Amino acid sequence: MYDFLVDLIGNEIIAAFISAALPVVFIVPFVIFGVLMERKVAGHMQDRLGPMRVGYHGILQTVADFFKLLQKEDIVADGIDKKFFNFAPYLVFAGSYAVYAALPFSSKYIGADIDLGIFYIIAVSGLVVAGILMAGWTSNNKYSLYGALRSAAQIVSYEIPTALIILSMVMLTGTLSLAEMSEMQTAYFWNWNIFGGAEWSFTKLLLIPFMFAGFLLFYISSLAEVNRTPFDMPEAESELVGGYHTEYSGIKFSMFFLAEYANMFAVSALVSVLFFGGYHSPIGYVGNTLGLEALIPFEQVFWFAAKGIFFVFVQMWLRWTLPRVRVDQLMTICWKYLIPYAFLNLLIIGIITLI
Amino acid sequence: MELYDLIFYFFAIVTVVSAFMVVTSKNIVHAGFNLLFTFFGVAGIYVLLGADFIAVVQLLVYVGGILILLLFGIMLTNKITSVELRTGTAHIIPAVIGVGIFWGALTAIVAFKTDWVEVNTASTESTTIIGLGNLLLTDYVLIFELLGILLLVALIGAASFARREIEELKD
Amino acid sequence: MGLLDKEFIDSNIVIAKSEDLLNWARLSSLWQLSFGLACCAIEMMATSASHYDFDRFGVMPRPTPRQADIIIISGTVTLKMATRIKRLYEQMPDPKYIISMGSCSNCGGPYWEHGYHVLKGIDRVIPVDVYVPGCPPRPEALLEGLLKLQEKIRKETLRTKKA
Amino acid sequence: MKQYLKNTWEGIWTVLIGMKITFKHLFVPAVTIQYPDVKVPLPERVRNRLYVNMDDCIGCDQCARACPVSCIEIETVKSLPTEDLGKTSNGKKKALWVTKFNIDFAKCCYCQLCVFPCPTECIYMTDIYEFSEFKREGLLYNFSTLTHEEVLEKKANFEKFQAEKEAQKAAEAKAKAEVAAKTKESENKSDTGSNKSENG
Repeated sequence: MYDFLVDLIGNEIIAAFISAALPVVFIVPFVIFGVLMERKVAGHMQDRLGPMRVGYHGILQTVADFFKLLQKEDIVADGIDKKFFNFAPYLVFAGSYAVYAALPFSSKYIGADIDLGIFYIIAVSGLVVAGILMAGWTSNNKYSLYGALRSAAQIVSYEIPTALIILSMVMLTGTLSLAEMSEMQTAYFWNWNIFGGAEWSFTKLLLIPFMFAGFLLFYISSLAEVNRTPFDMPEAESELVGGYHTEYSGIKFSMFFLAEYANMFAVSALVSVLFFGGYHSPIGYVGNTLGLEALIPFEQVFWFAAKGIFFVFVQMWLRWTLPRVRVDQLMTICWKYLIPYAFLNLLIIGIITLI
Repeated sequence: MELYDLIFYFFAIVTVVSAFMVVTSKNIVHAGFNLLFTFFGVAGIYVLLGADFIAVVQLLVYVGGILILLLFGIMLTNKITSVELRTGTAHIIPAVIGVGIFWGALTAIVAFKTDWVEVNTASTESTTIIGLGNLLLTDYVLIFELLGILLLVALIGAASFARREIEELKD
Repeated sequence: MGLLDKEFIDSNIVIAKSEDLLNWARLSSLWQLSFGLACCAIEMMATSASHYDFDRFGVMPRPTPRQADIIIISGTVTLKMATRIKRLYEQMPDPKYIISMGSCSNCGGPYWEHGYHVLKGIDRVIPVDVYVPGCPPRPEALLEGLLKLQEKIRKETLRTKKA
Repeated sequence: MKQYLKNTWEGIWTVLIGMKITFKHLFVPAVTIQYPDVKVPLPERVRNRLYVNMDDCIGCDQCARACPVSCIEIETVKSLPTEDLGKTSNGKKKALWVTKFNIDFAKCCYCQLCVFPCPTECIYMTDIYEFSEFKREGLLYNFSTLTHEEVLEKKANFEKFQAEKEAQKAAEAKAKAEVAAKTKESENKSDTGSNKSENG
């Protein structure tokens, strides 16, 4: 994309800025859609309707929310560490935005085709932790601090099973680049990693149960990494008011909101790249049958977004199913269950890939 | 000015300014947060040097691990009651002298003693992990394994320190 | 003035003037401070629940006053609680609105004469926008109060906006 | 170890059961009553805003006395004997001008206690519940049918009547006193003290 823009514009700097700004074009509409979807899903799962009166069936609800948040007073309380308090939401957003640089939206568009793609994503999400800690500490509010510390502890702990599962996937595919990983799962859905990858052999059948286990482990720990229910300890409103964003109002709060939803899509996209074929269509392309090569990248973007949004939907589904876990349960799940299973999974997949 | 230079100067300024802030800041938490930007800037410079793996590890280990641990340490320390955490700088003059001598020696060696090798700015390899992996598992495998054992020992030691004795609980 | 003067008067176009847009945004996304006091709070919860569904109007409970737009004073305000309510109200960012729900918070309700411990109307502490009568009001009555408040916000202009 | 595996299995399985239930509910039609468009029919005996049918009110003040929060305020003025106020629907004769009949719905607690003692059944609960106000004064309802001028007139009339009555009384008393004085004088003359106690 960047090279294309350089050819088009002729100026490296402008082209770089434009290609860096491109994910915003995706994130903002996604967040507007995602928040509405969350409220609609929540509503219908509780036998109610969700937003109905702002636009047709409430489709403009999030737009209204956004404009309202813009108008709200920006409160910076007195005892607050102003410099970092103002900076923290942008750091959190920057962390989740940076992830989008490595996500392959289609075979033609990927922000930066880094060879270390997936490794880079894990590394960059560390910025989010730092931003959350910053927000919690500088708010000078005990609830914020509790939320931030919980969030940091949780994310740091759950990074381990995530990394282990990613490691086993890296062993299987032999690459760290997300684009390559997606390319390996091309064509039809039985070539997806969750069905044992593209090669037809005995190992493919052997791999399937462990791939499913890996998917479950990865999905659970990624839920915890983006602080979603049942792992939403950091925001636990019944005990911690609002967690690390208790003191934020108006546009700064909306940055946190944006970052949260951007993160949700990012991990869902990661799940789809690792296990569900990334941007590849499960049933073949319309562009191929019609003979229109140019259509394929757009179809790929559609499939990528659709898979991502499906997993975001599953996150919401889980949110309205499960109650919040306690802190000790959270740590038990991570250290006593997810990590041993992830290790075992890693070992078995390693052995299977060797034979 | 090329894009490359622009990015380099950006990261260089971020690194130097935030490192200076780390040293001079009287507020420990501020120093910790400024350290984040130093790490980030250094990682950026690694990327520009073509050492992508090192850069990512820098982010992963230092920002995601060590810095968080550091901040945890600060925030969970007992005597903290407010955001304003003060720390005194005790011996400024000896510190400046010591750092000055060290820095002078370092720059002198870098400037006069090092054999600089001229290479093209653009690195030919797209990634360094293949080479790194090969080296780690062939030439440096013994050191790699020893380091692993050392870390394991440290981990077990830490766990045994942190463990509460059951007898203590009974009292 | 003149060119667009009467252009948008009868139309249902949402975006007529920027002020209308801002008012529309404010009135259709009133985030509520999740805060209940007494028996009226039960009705307030019923309003949020499936049968009446506050969320249809874009009302979403927020745990922290920093992100809330309306505070529904639902129930008996004791003198002790009044100071807390004042504090919560002051922590909310502008523009903020108040619905006083039920007789107790309207004027002290059953305690207006002899209640030594009850605040005689929340409007002695904070400025109320809409009074919803009832003891406690039906969920529909609260919804109607909210609609009234929305009408009030719709008529606000930058010049006359209070607070 | 067995327990561990069992825990894992139960963890996954119970989550799946929960997810099944919530997924089913996605397709259950919503129970929501879309309030401003759809309204639930209220039960027959709902207790909402009070209404006073002033045609029937005899101003007996019983509702105000029954009210536990004293939110009803009634003031009455007696009518003149010459005035005919008509009868209530159940045949009671009205004798008082109700100059003030205020109900403060901000204070009212909708207990219906005022309804029972009413002898003419003129105060009763309606099914109107949507009457929120921007100002609290708006919740003070005045049911009296008389205008302010009329009220003043009635009061003046009554005072005038009262004054006339007083004057008449005074005149009578005076006349009586005169008569008594006269008789006293005559009795004093005739030295009979028996009438003294009667006049005193």
